Amino acid sequence: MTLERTDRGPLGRAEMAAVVARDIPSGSYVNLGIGQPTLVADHLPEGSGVVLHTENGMLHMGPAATGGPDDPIDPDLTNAGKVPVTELPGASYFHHADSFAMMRGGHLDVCVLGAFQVAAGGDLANWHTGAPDAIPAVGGAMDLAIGAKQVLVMMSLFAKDGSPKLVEACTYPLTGAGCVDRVYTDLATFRVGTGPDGRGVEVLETWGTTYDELAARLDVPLVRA
Amino acid sequence: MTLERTDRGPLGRAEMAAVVARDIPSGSYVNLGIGQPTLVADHLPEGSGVVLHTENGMLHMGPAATGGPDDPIDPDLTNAGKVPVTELPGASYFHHADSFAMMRGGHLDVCVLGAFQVAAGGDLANWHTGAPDAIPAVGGAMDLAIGAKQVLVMMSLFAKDGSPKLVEACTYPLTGAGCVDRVYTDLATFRVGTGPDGRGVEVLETWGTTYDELAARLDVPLVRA
Amino acid sequence: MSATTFHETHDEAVAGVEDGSTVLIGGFGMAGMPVDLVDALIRQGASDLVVVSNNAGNGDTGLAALLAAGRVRRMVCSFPRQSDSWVFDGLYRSGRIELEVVPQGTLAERMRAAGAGIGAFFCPTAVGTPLAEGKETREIEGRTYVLEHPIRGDYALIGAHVADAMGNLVYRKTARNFGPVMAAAARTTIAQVSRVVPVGGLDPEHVVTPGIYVDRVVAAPGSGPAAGDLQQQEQA
Amino acid sequence: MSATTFHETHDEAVAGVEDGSTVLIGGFGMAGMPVDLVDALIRQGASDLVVVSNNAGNGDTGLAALLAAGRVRRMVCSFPRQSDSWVFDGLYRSGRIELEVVPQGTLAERMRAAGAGIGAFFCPTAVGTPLAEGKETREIEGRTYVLEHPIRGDYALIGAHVADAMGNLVYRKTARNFGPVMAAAARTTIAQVSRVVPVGGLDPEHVVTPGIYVDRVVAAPGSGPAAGDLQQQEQA
Repeated sequence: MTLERTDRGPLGRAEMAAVVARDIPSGSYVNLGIGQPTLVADHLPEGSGVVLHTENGMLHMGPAATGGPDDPIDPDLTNAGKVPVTELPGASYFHHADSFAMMRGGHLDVCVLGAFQVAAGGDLANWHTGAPDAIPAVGGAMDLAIGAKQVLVMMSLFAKDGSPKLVEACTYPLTGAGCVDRVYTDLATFRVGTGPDGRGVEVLETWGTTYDELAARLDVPLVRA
Repeated sequence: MTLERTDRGPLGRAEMAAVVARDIPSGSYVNLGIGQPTLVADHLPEGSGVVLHTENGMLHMGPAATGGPDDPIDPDLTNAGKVPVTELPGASYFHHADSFAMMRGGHLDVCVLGAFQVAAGGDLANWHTGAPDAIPAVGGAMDLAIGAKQVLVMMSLFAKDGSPKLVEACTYPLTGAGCVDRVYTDLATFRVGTGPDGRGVEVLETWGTTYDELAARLDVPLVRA
Repeated sequence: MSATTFHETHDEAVAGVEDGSTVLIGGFGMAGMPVDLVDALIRQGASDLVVVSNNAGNGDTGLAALLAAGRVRRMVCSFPRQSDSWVFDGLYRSGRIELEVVPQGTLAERMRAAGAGIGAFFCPTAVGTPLAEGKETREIEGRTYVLEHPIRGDYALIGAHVADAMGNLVYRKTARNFGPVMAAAARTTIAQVSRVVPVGGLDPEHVVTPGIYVDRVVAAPGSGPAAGDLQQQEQA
Repeated sequence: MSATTFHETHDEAVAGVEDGSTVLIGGFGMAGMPVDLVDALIRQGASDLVVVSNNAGNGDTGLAALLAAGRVRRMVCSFPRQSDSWVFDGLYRSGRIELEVVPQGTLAERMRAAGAGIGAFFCPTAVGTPLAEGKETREIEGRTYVLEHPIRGDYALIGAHVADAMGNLVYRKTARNFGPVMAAAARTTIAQVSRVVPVGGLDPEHVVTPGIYVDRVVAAPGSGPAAGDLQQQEQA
């Protein structure tokens, strides 16, 4: 049953990260994409046993390095965003072909990615705006999109110009087709790619709005969970 | 020019191994097949810098372990024939996919294999007699045959029934097509796959016989080197 | 979720293997062969198995005993015929087991492809030989290749040297062989190890099989999680 | 023959790179980037290069300086656009450099295929996206894959941590990244390292790139073959 939380406003960024963290099963192997998804790490409970993967060849990555005496900046130890990070006990290092074999081979339980658009059928667009003067840069986004067992997207539900980012069909170039499982936004959490045709969208919970209000603002085939 | 050594008889096994060893450039990375080719290791000169690869995941394999106090038998350290061996300083271990990537990827300079038959064009047959009741077993022979930069074969020139093993076309099932470079036998050393059609055989040197005697006994298009 | 579990007995570690499963069994000859796990699999009773392993058993123990017990429908390997492979030889000659012979490197690469999410690959090995018969070939930049498909395991049984409490593994010398490849190619990977050390007991630079690939670990009888001279353990 | 050679200077190590070569350059951002070798390559003067690297240069040094010097005809990478990639951005926008964008894992796997003798492989990444346009696709067991071909290098320039006198390499932490893959994918691999230790100075179990893949080694200025506390060197 769709949970409508109208006793509060939409989620802030940190709150969205906390909701995503809540839904990651303990003991999961997880990759957090560059940008907003990185915040999810701060909300994983102590003892969750979640192991973070970074595409540049490491399992059990720790928090960002602060540069303090116990926590020096090491230029040889960074995350996918090239930010200096730390190593947790039980970590391992491996080269790039092995790291992406791990991703492509379906061994990661969860990845969390940002998005420009997600389609009702689970298509993801997060690498290219399609603008003719934009320099294309994909990194590891396509590998993660098709590789992780569960692909979670974290984004604002509407763009700055008010247009919805959860759409019937992506207008931006795709990162992956039919790959997204859930979409976490400031206004609601959705399961995409549901129903007999795989193009339905379930509203799991709302924040500061109602199912009916969302249905009025979105042009996708919503159903209540 | 073909060297005809008629002042002596055919080569013995150890002598054949010594001739092969003579032709392996110093500093080469080399894989020696199971059986007779293993003997080549005993004839590599001190300081040759030749590094032996074993398909089961090691570079710089040392001689067979003797079981002495300084040289214990270690069941976790064997060669491709499952014989306990030793490790030389500067060795490295790797898993099977990496070991065969090294072979298939053309990184080994030389491999030495035994053979049932070699064809004038360089086809190799060394894994299966084609007998209907034989249990087929190929191991790493096909990978070596197509992978090493130079494939050397070491065999007697005639089978026990007197039939030549260097032939116009193999009658036994192939291990690899057009892959052999040189054939070292008790009676002569040959370069195969030469000439404009790639089906010529050069006689490089003979042992206890002459070029003309060989030409009379073999049904392949011989030429003098 | 995916966290590695640690087991007291080999029997517990192989619980649940279903009839008809594809089981990848590590080892090259006896080096790296998970003998105790195979013995436990015999006791567990699963049958109609497809077994993928480099060889087809030695002597009368381990994989040979599994074959002798009639549990294996089909053997996929590179080199079944050995001086002491009489169990397999007898089954094969009497038509009681199927055999797929795969070149050793192609066997390793097909499992590597399964673990790495590769759908198929063009391989130069075996072109023009009976082992490529019936397979699609293609010429690429002047060389002929044969199309090979992944080999996935329902289970992998492997032998390793030391595990830490995250399931990270290191191996010893040429006993490493198929272990890392099979661990990534199977849905459920079960490792028997000499010793389990606490988290932090293996240097992250030296881990060969990360714990993400390891589902169940069982230490040899009498060993178990223990601190101690880890450097020595890792290199012993 | 294939034995690794050791060089006093980075200039000596990059001697002979021909105009028009394909050069694989390691590193992920600055981690593992062989900056001194790239600087030497600029002095060496080879031009019309195809460069394969994850990024397209940062700031004004290293790869960015090579680009700024007009030596690169074509850039193959996964992520050219960074906050400090102004050199590449300028060249690209003014049409003075070609760009092939490859998903990061496909980039690594295409080089891995080159080193492993694989002719081509069916990859699930990028299916249905612009990066798969014009490429052959195939459905295998219900999933669609795109056919990808190897990327071979004439040269690889990589950064590693310690080499022994056989050319065996170990790396440090996430600076390992593309190094081992590129070393195997290039005809001539040139490694810059922090230190060279004698034969026997690296544990055979810990070698990441065997010397067979390493043609030339140069140590950072002031370092060179030396004994010492190898364990510490290896883990430093």
